[in-house]
Amino acid sequence: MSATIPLSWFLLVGAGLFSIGLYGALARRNAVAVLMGIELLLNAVNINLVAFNRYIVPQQVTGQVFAIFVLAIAAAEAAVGLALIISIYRSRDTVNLEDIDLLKG
Amino acid sequence: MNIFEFIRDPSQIGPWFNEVLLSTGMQPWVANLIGDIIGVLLVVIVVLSSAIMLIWLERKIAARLQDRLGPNRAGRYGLLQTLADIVKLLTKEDVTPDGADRVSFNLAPALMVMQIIMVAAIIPVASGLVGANLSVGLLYFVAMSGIASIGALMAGWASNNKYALLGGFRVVAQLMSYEIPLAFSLLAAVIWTGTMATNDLAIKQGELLFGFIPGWNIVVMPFAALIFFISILAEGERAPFDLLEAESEIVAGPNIEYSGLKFAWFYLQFFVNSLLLACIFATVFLGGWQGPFVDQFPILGVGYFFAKSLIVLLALMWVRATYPRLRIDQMMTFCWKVLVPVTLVVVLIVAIGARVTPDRNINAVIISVANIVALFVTLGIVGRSLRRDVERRKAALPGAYTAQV
Amino acid sequence: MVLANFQFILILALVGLALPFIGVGVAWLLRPKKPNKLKSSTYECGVETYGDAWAQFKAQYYLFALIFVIFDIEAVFLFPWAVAYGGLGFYALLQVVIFIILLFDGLIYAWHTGALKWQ
Amino acid sequence: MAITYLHLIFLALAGFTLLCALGVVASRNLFHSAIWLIGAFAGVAGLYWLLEAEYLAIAQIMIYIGAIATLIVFAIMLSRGMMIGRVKMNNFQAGISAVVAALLFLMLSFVLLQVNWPVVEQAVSVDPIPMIGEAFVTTYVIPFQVIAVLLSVALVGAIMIARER
Repeated sequence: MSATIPLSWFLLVGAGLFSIGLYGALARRNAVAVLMGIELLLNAVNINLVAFNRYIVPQQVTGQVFAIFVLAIAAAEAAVGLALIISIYRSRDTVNLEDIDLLKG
Repeated sequence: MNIFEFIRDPSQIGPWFNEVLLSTGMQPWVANLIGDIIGVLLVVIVVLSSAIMLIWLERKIAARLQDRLGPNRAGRYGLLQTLADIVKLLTKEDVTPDGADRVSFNLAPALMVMQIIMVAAIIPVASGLVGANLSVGLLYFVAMSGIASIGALMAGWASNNKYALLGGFRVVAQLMSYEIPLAFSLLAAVIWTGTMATNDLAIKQGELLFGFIPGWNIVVMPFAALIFFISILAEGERAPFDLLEAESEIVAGPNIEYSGLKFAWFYLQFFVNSLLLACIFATVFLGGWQGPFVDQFPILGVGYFFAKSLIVLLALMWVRATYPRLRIDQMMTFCWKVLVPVTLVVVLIVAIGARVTPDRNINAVIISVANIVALFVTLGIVGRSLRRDVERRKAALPGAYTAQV
Repeated sequence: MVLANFQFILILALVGLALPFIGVGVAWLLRPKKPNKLKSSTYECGVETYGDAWAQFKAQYYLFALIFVIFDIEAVFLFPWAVAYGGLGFYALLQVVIFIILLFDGLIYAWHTGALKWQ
Repeated sequence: MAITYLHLIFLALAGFTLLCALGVVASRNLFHSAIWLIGAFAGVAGLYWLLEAEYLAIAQIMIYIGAIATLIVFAIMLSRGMMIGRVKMNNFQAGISAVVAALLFLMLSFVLLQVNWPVVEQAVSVDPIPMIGEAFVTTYVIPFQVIAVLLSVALVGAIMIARER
């Protein structure tokens, strides 16, 4: 039924979400906001995976399985990334990426 | 079709209604949409009206268990007490504190109510009588409890109040922690029955073991059922896990700044959530609407289902009215150091036990016995470590613990 | 079937989200509206509130959330396996036992380092 | 191409998702960003469901809204002063990033509207959940175990980093 919606519409949403996420990841000063941008990027990729799965190999679940792997990696990335942010905040009292420019802590 | 057929099997009303709409020359999607809207309104009405009865019942039973009278002024036996409360809450002034974050302050109660209404959709009341028999049913239920924790966190943050924020943190830590044993005890049931859809779970439990024992999951895996029961005590924020409203420590949880109807929504969520958790317990472990003659007269399923759910709910109320509150460190320790490892062991027991012999009946006996053994081993280990803990404290503080421990 | 369920759940979510606002709207028509400074000040035990509540909290809560996230993902992987388990062989069981043991390691590490201890 | 009500649902969901995503990157208050992010995740879950990937929609709600969003909100609250407003939220390269993102979007949409995708007119498989479960322990068993290792390493590493010593 959902095949009546053209595939390119879903891909356009994915592209839009990716661009917004990219802007968020590049333009924000706050480390947590950058992380949110990266989560949007991963979501955009997942939309594409699931859409291709639905429209090109509807009898298989390859795209969905990959999307679940991406989901798990996104969660691991968020967990470690936020732990780093908390740790940096504790030692340097800031989470602005412009202020965190020393290679040694 | 005649009216008796509908009384015998109410799940036929939906398809019949759809046919009637289609016969008027309507587009199929319009007919589906109308059917869905009516279904949604039914779910909402059932949830709200059951809440009215439930709040009265809970207050009355808790009062009687604690040798009090409970509500007895409004109407006979205080039956109209909840209606009186609703009128009061509707006409109460709604205060938004200074410095509150208005958007999240108003969004938080809506998320709480959304959670209970969405969970209500997957409860199968009788054979086929379910809002949506999702193929991901049980995982959907687990996912929805995440919405409630977001709501609690939002309420705590938006209130700009230290008690509310601390309460929000605590309740989220509690809900999160106990979601793990909750999900994994459900996983044990899914391994055995091979489906996540709630109605199919009830159908699967209709098979008889050795031809006479009802194949309910509580018979096959009593320990998993016990773990699930403990987890729903915590998920429903009930004593002994009601740290949310530890008055002496944090006043009342994330909802202290709320008043009027917005407070009422939190209150509603608390009561209806326990009912829904009891319904899920009845569906997953007590066979749902299964009972004698349910094949001939599916309408009987409604009675069986509510009887089972009410028994679970009474057990929840009983525990709530009896036990004192745990400390937060005891609660978290119990979850992560006892419940989570034990639940993983139970999952492994069920997974391995389901493969021991080709005969499902014998496997059920093996899993059941292994469950009971695991329960006693756990009790033994926990008891020993608690005794050792007491010994250590005794040694550290001579003079205390003179009374028998 | 999937889309029929989707429509139901979507309508339910919208109604569930709208219902509290409708209720609050009805109450708005009925209730008194007399705010004043004292009434809308932050609730505390009688004394004036000092500072705002958006203070720093301890990292303990974060650690528990962390362990929760890992186990949540584990559940997402194990549920479809549990549904398929009836038609799978011994090999599937072995793989999942390894999977669970690998993640159990993480819990043992957390236990060992005292991250599970509430201070 | 006839416009059916499914198209309208799609447009509403897509609009909601993109609006929430814009809210995430445009909001000045970090906590509001997090709320917008939850909305965007919910919208994406809706899109999955529209693509008849029911399981993935629920996994999205469970992991992204139930776990990751909560983690982000916790982290925001743990670092005091991060959300107290009126500070500059964007860095010096905000302008050029906006241009780059817009160009990327234009280029992507130009490309993907040009390509003739080999779309198959077929219904989805009746019961995809057992297929997903089977794929984990047969075809994709190595990624499956690698994910387990990754998750436990992430857990150990994150605990090591975040603990107060």
